[in-house]
Amino acid sequence: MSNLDQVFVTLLHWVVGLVPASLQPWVSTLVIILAIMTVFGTCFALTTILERKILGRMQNRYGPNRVGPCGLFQPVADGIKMLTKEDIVPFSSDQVVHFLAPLVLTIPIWLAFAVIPFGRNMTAIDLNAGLLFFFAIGSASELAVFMAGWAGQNKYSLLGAMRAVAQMISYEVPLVLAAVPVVMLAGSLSLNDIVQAQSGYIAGGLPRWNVLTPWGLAAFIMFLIAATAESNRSPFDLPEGESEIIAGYLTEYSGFKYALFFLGEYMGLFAITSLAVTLFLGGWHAPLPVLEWLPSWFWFGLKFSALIFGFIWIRATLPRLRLDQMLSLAWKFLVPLALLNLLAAAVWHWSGQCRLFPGSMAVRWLVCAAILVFPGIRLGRSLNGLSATPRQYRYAK
Amino acid sequence: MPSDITFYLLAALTLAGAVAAMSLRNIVHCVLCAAGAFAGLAGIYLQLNAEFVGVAQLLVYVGAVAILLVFTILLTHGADVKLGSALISSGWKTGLAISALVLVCLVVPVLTSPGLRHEAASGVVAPMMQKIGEQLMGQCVLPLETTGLLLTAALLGAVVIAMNDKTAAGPKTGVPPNHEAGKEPGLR
Amino acid sequence: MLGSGIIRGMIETGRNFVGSYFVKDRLTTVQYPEEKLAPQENARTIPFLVYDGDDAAAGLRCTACTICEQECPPKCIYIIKDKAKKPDFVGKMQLFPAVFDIDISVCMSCGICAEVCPFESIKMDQVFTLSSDTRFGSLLLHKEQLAKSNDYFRKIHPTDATAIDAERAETKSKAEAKARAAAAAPAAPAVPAAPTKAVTP
Amino acid sequence: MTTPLSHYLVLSALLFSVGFAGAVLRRNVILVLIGIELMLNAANLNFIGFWRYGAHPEALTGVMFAIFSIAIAAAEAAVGLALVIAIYRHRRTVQVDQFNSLKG
Repeated sequence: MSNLDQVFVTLLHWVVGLVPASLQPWVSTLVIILAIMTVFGTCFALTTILERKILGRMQNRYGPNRVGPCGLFQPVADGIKMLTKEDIVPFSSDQVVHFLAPLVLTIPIWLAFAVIPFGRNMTAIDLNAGLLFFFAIGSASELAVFMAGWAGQNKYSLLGAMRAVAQMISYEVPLVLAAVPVVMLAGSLSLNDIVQAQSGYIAGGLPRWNVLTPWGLAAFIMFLIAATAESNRSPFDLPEGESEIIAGYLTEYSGFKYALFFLGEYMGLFAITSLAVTLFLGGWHAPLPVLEWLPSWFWFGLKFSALIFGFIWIRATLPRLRLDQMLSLAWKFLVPLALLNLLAAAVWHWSGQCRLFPGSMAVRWLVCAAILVFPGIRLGRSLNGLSATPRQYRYAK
Repeated sequence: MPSDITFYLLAALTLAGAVAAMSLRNIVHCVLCAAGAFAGLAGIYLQLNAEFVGVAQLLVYVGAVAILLVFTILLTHGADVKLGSALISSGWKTGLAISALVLVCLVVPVLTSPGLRHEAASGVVAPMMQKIGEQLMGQCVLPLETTGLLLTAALLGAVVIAMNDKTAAGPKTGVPPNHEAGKEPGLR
Repeated sequence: MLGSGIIRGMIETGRNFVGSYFVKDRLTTVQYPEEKLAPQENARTIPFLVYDGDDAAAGLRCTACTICEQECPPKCIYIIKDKAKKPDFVGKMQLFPAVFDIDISVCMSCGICAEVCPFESIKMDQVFTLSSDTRFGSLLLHKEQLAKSNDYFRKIHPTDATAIDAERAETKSKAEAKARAAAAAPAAPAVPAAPTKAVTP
Repeated sequence: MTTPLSHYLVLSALLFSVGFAGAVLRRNVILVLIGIELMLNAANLNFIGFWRYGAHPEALTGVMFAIFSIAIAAAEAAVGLALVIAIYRHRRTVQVDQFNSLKG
């Protein structure tokens, strides 16, 4: 069964084999780039349609089913529409920044896929500072969002850009802090080592994934909240809050540039989801030893699509947060809990070594969980308290 | 050979970004070119196998400092620069002479001194994340803690300085400034 | 408890999602071009002319009395009387319109013309797919396009149609009875008086 | 890796002088700060250059220096820009020439 698992790797070696030795490094990187782009390109097309259909089904309606069999050609129709729409550049905007913004947003996000392990030895580049590289690339998109908002020279887009940048900065802190305990326990920043640390099974049954440890579960939930905020989705889509400020920083864009922003947003979501799978759900490891025969990239795909469905599910349920609620959630709830999580992970790691008495596994679980749950509820209650104070309205003097 | 081309490419990108950052009229373009220069520099670090520094540079400069500069521009309305104002301060000739002098006295020793000519870089360094971690926590733990302290102090200081001191001068300081060119608003 | 509201919301949407695949009556959307909802009986869009029998020209009930033309608020009806006359359903000689145009782009479907018409000839139709390619030409409907048979009328407005038909049948029978009586009476005193001219009710 | 060390040093010298010229010549205080950032980056480039071409790269001193200098440069930028905002609030201008009166 291992040849099915390594089918892509053997394919790559076969293709690289065809080329003379001098060109081989170039061709192999080219093939990898091509593979990532086609896979995530089709994934992007599929997710746009699946998102609308799932949202529809959750609101007791069908979702697009006109173009193609039950709507599967809808992304083709959307694509053609986006490409043929006139690309309006407002007169007063400075053309250079207006043109560069979508590029500066989408190109770094494609780079982020270079470090993610999609399957057993299926990682494009195994940087030993892979996780840090991923966050550095993620932070470059804030500048692009500002450029987009600034280029339009209109108040709404600048306001939207300000909100987006404030949101992305304040949610990058909990995102990174949630990933720190994983690095602490795995002992390395390289994503391959992190996935390796999560291999193996406890007592033949439970996989050794990070999400099954108390600090891992808390970090996973915080990571998902910060990920939805980082990719400007669902309850945190303040930057393009349609009802309030038209389309935020996307107001001045149409046609192909708008499609690029759309692509950038979804690729950001895919990158963050694949990172969440690698850090917390054991990358490409099978959940049970008996299921080992399925190929590793299949498990990665399964967990990936489960998380994407979760994001869409959250989007179908939760209303949009107010700006102050969103920021106070980040700074007053997520950051302190993430710091506390470091402590819980340390206690978990330390208590792992000493086997004091037989039932120590359960006690260890409870102790770490207790460190997180009680302060969490306490903080949560203070969070609700925040919104309980009546809003004061300052009328124009 | 390919590493030469990438080096020259990245060097050209960085220099072009730096020169543009210093010479453009529109400030927002300056900051974006500066961010381009920082990114080019991060590329050079990565090319020099200093992964951690390259990625840290990318994270800190392109991710944070550029956004900080842009926020300052917007808060100080520097963007709508009055067209009449001169780009360069009056005594620019002496300034330019001094900077040329600085350039010369930096480049001459580099080109003449024999010691700096060795071609081959010393062997490929092993993955050094663990070594950096050990050094940070081992030999340089004191600088690490003081930097942490300094960063928190800088954080609080920056917030206190930039905070809109409503209490001191009453709410009216929050009134947006007027834009007439040249009219000196009353000093408060 | 923290986050319980979120969980309850997620369960609700989850139930919708799962239910939409199994419970058929959850999804109430009507796929329009394929499935059509039957319009309500008193729905109305634009007026049409009713004719009896199967020949539109002969059976047209409209007698060109132009009351509807005067009553129409946006003035979108345009009638020209014809010189000749034709017998109506009772056999009485009535005028009829040579030209009867309605500009449906102006008509606001108020239904006043249908209310004021004394001869039950103009009624409100329920067809709404009226779009056309030319802006002026095809939105001005002429007499031929407006005329529709009485059984179409009976199909779309069953209650009104049956009431009107009953009433017309009754007047028709009364008129025939009178006509028969008139025909019989002149037979009896036909001898003494000169023949009277045609009876006008 | 055939590019000699001197190329890196020339590049950092150029960067340093461009930053210096900008800081000295430009009137807008934000550009002075950008000039200072460029100078700091030029210095970092020297550190990494010498570390990479130095006798024993496993000592990692150059890298340590560069890391700490990046952190401190970020803190310095933050405080500098906070000062700019504070000055702007009182002077309503960011032109360096007009910061001449030492009055409070």
